[in-house]
Amino acid sequence: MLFSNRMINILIPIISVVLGLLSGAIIMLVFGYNPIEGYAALWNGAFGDSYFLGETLRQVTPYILSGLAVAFALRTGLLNIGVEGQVFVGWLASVAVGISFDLPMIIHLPLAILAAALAGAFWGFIPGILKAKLGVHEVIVTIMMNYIALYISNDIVRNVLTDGEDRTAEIAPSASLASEWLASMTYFSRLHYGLIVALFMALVMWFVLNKTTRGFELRSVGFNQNASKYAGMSVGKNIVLAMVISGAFAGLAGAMEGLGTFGYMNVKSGFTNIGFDGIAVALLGANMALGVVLAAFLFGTLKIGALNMPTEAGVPTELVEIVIALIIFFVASSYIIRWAFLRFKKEGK
Amino acid sequence: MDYVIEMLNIRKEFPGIVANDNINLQVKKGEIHALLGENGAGKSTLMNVLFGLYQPEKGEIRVRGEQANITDPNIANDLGIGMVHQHFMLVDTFTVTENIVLGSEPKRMGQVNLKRAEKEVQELSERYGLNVDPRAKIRDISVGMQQRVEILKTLYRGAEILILDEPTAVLTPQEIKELIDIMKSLVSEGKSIILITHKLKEIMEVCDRCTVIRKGQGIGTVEVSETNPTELASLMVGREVSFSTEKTPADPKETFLSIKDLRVKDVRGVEMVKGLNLNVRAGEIVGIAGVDGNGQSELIEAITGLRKTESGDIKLHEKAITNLTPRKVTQSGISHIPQDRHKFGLVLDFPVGENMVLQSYYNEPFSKNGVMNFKNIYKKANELIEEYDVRTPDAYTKARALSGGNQQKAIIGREVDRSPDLIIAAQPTRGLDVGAIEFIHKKLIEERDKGRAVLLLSFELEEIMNLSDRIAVMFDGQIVAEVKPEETNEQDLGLLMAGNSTSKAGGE
Amino acid sequence: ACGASDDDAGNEEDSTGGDSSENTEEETSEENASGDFSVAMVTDVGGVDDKSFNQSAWEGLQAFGEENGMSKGEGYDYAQSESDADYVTNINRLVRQDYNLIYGIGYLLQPAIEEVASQYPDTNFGIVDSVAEGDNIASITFKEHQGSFLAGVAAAKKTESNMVGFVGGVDGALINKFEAGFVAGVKSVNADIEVDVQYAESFAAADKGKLIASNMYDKGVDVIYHASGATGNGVFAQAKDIKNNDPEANVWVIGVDRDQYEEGAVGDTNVTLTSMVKRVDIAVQDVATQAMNGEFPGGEVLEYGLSDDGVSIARTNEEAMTEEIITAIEEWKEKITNGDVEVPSTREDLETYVNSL
Amino acid sequence: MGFIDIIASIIPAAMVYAAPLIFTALGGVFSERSGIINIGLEGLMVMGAFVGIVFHLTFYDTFGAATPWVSIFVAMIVSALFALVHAVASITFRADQVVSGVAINFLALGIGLFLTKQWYDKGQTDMVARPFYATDIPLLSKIPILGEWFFSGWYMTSYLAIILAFVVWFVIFKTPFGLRLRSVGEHPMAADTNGIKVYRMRYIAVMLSGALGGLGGSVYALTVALNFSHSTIVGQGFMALAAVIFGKWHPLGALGAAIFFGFAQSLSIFGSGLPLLEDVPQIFLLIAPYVLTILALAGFIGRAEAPKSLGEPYIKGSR
Ligand SMILES: Nc1ncnc2c1ncn2[C@@H]1O[C@H](COP(=O)(O)OP(=O)(O)OP(=O)(O)O)[C@@H](O)[C@H]1O
Ligand SMILES: Nc1ncnc2c1ncn2[C@@H]1O[C@H](COP(=O)(O)OP(=O)(O)OP(=O)(O)O)[C@@H](O)[C@H]1O
Ligand SMILES: [Mg+2]
Ligand SMILES: [Mg+2]
Repeated sequence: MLFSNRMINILIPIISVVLGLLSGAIIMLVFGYNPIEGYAALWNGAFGDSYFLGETLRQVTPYILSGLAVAFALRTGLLNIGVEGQVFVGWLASVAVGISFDLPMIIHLPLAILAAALAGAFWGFIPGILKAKLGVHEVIVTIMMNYIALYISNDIVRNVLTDGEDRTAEIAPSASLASEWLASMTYFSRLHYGLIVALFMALVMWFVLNKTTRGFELRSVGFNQNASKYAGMSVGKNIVLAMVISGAFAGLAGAMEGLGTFGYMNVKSGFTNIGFDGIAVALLGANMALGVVLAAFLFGTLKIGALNMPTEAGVPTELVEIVIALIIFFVASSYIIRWAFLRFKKEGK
Repeated sequence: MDYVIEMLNIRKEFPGIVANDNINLQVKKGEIHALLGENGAGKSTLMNVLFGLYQPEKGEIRVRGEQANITDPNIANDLGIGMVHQHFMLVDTFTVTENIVLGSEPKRMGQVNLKRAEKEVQELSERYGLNVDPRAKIRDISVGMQQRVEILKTLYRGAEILILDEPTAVLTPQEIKELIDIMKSLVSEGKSIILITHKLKEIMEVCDRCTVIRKGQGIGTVEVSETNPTELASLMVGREVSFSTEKTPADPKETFLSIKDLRVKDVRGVEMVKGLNLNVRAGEIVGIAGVDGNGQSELIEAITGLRKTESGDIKLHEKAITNLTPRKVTQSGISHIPQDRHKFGLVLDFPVGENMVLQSYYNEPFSKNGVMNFKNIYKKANELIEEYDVRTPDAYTKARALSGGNQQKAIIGREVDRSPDLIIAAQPTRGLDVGAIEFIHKKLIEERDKGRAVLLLSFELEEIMNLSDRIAVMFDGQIVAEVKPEETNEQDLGLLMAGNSTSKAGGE
Repeated sequence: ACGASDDDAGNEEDSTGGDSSENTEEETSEENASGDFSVAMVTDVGGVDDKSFNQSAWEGLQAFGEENGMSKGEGYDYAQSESDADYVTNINRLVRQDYNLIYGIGYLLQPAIEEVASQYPDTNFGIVDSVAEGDNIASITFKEHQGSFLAGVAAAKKTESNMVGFVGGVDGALINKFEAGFVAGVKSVNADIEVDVQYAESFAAADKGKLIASNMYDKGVDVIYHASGATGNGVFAQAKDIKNNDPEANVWVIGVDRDQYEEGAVGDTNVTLTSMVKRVDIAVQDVATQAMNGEFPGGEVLEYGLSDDGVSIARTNEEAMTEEIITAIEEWKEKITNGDVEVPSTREDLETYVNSL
Repeated sequence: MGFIDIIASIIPAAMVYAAPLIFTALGGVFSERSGIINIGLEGLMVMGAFVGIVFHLTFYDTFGAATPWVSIFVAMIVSALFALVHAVASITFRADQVVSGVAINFLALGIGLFLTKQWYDKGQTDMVARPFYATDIPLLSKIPILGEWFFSGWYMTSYLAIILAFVVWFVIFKTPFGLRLRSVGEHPMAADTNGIKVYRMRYIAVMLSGALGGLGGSVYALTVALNFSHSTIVGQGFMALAAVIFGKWHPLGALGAAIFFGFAQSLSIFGSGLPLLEDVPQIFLLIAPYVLTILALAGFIGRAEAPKSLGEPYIKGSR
């Protein structure tokens, strides 16, 4: 057989990316830019030297986690639009622990990370329990929780963690994910150990969902609540758990920013978009752990690379937004690509 | 020739399968024409071709002698062809009238003229004795009533040729009788009917001719008056089929399940089970006979822990299992073959193999310390697939891709294999062909003979009569009578099921 | 983003990464005679066309380039940030492209500038609207409280209801500076005037800006000073609505950062009373010139205020800015520049100031 | 300020906030009633805002005082066409509807800002010279109390939003089109066997949601924001989606939900002036609209039943 099903499944995202980039090139041509220059600038901006590679990986880190958060909930049939808010509270919690204690690193850092996960988990617990107990649609609740997180975080930064300042103190070095070693390897990029945390969490998600009985239940509830109930699983418990775990992943994404990239939390005038981008990352990664990692990598590359496009090639960064959107469309419309393959296969015979 | 419908040399392919291969079907005006074949033989496909839902790869369709190119259900409608589908095509949240007029609504000033529509539906319903309430919501009416709505839909559109795809599979005996009357009144008005059914008795009773297809191929057409059920069955399956399942008399032992004074409410809060008492003993099959909607579903859901009870006791082996969680109920030794296999029985998007351990995944050897052991799971699955003859490419195939009969066999395999003390089988053979039914009946009897208790719920009297050692008649939330199958007949049972308990109360 | 600035009081404690005191004092611009001097800036998420300080800074760079025969990409350039996380990346990119002087525009970039500056002691940096520690950093700040004070004077002179309003973006030290100056100005003219202060908690919520303005005008406020970026669009929208419906209505908006006269046009009239203009362009051009000439003010905190025209009050709306108002403004400006009046820049100072009136 | 006066200022303000949400939510109702999830409402609003502003800036000289009306009309048309992308992907190409909607959000912002840079050479447009203005309705505004509440300081577009909600209600629940639309969302195969063109209905519904989302976005832009930039539409589309669900997929429900949001939002601002609320810390007022929504859902709105086949692509001839 020319193309096995498995092959097609692997090819589809690749083809989608190629088609998305091609469309981007056409748009550049239409508007009088040189696509080769444009993409060269993108490439240089993302991988041009080890500094930019470091920055790209740094950007990938929270994307992996916010992508996992969305994906984990979706696998249980829940659309968690609240990752954004969960990132906020995670960030806040990690920084709060990071600045408030003086502990040896071996305790302090895990404690700060754990605090972020717990805060995110709590923020996921609320929509989860409302869904499980009262059937309230998780989409609305998570949307509302985003705003609540934004305003409460700002208020806490301003009135609890500081005395009316816009920014908290720097976290103690013992709570920091930042790494001299990684930074020095990459000309002071902000690449930090969080990447290891993120990759490990991807592994955790894969393991939990695919290898444990709990994951079996979560997936089962995601597909068919009635059958799950019939089979003796507690639907409500699994819904709450899914939201809690999803929120914990999102909280960790916040910790990556708080303990890794920034080292502080500041008053924000709007959303970070890490959570909203996570939706796209998850969907692009087909809600699977490995897929999410790859999609986060793609996203991080495009986002960081895009920053270089205006200075080096004069192309507006927004072009990359368009390219990302098109890639998502192509992946989503995989049916048509699959169909084209089958036609091709038939005629090839 | 006065054929109203001629389907000649029809071929219809699906990816990887030829569903119809060179099939011929000729229907005369004013006749009831049976279409007979095993599950998956291609009957529904053929009818969907006639109704314009599928386009055939080859073949010709003639309607009243004229060649027709039916590319769309609208064209079928215009040609006077109406179809009642195997799975009802009704919008749950709409009223009867809305469903009937959908797509060809009477209008007044841009609005749907519901008043007029309701009047028309009322008239039509009276004319054919269908007796439906035009304003009722579909989700509030019984399955039998829904079926009549489907028939009304075709009549409303002026259908002269009606296709009824397995209309009786979901009906109670009373409803079947009424449907047969309706069909007779329709043909007496000059309409023609194509009837798909697995029930040979019905064919013998109402049909004029019968076309048999087997594995996608036309076997031929016979005059019903010149044949008999045995011949039809062997034509269809290609071998001899035994009808009544052979079984030895039961040897009931100690009481396994005992229910006292049980009261259960349904979703809307209406009491459906009203002080019900019932015992099931080891080594016997107790059949619950009754018209749908008399609390059967609520009873079973209450026993299995899917629904809270209001009051009363359910005991298994003298131990109360009232209001335990489904998990606890399962662990206490009850298996449940659910009525709705798609809704409850299977996670259609899981592989067959994982469906096989839907309740036992957390036990060894399928998992240990919370970690799944897929090797053992698939080993078990393959054993069950083998033993229960589940036709699937492999255990990794999604359950969704299996035919209904095979999905059912998978469920039965899973439930029986858990070696329960009590098997609750709700409509275990609904919609299955005779071959599959035979297999399942045999399995249930085997389990009984091993000393297990079986509680059978079925709306098909024949199944109840054939399989049960004891029949409990359920009416209005109570067991109104208990009879032995050999001491009663379908007539009497029907009366009991209608709440007529003054007729001789058999049993005990 | 907004017309924001900052004096980050807690800065000393915060700057853990910034004390690169081992910094070599070499003059990095030693080689250039202007020949190969180059300068670039990193915007915050507002972009160079935010009609605010980013735009103003970019205009300064462009003017500087023109003066020295450079063109965009050759001699001067900018990099735009899409999120907070991009600041460091962008600054770094410019460092590696060998720009001699790199500006971070906006207080949000302060930690980023400090961080990169400590890593690259041979490059010069400028931070606008904030104070950063480092011998190779010039901190450019503005005395917005002084400008806001004059805006307060204008508002106090203009109000008929003796109620004026202040709409802030996100509550915090930087916008509080605007608030404190404004309130002080108002109270200095007439201590009985009520000042209604509200924050939208966003620089991008025009809808909230409109709700707040609507609330204020309904309560009788007739002059609103906004320091809230795009949220201010809603303030203008509400004022224009009222004015359009009733041309006699006494409603005014005071703009921020640049002259927002255009935004206030309603048919033939205009609701923009004046604007508190911040000349980031002058400052940026000034520091770049110093750097090019080998006089980079590294480690210094430059404060541009009323006296050097770093902040000022627009007079475009000649009809509204009556003789009387202008005179009052000039009087107070005089008092501030010669030190008679110390304009408060925090809420605490404001309290002391008001009590002392 | 007396009670009546406070109400008189809250009502129009709440409607300013609510009107764009009402339009967009009505679009969402159309789309979701036909079975297509529309998480791309945000993007459709962005597109509407962009087109509305750009058209207004470009053609003010041609259309004069009528420009805002022409602009929102053009924004409707363009956004309807833009929604075709979502329609093609999720109906014809059977894309996951959530995925496609998310892509719409990215795409709209990308296109809007990219073109703004191309055409205006900067990240945001100029302000429009003559947006919609709120007006007092002659005569009616003179009615005591009611006149002040309902006929002064409203935008015509706010009235339009309310009227449109009733029109949509009529269309969806009273006309043959509506009956068919709902049937397609509940049970597409049943609709198909009744001769209803499922795909066509869904295309129409998604394009209507585009048109209404575009209307919502352009009305927001031309009443509140007055220009277009990356910060013009920030979350309003998600609030509209929340209104759809909050309103249980019913046009009047969505209307009510959007007005509820408007009031909650106004209250959080006007509250500081109300005697009862003036001592409540600012943060509680800030989060009040969102907390109230959750409480309302949990307390008495509860479970909402979505159209049955929402999110499932219809594949002709499958079961
Ligand atoms: N949409 C479809 N896609 C793929 N295969 C199909 C489809 N519909 C039917 N088939 C195949 O065609 C065969 C005939 O199916 P059909 O539904 O016509 O059988 P049937 O005779 O109606 O069976 P039953 O008695 O169970 O209703 C099936 O075995 C199935 O494999
Ligand atoms: N989504 C699907 N993917 C793959 N195959 C499908 C799908 N849907 C249906 N089929 C095919 O269609 C058949 C299922 O049709 P159906 O359930 O009508 O079978 P059947 O033999 O008629 O059983 P039943 O007893 O339920 O009538 C299977 O044989 C399967 O191969
Ligand atoms: Mg079938
Ligand atoms: Mg069939």
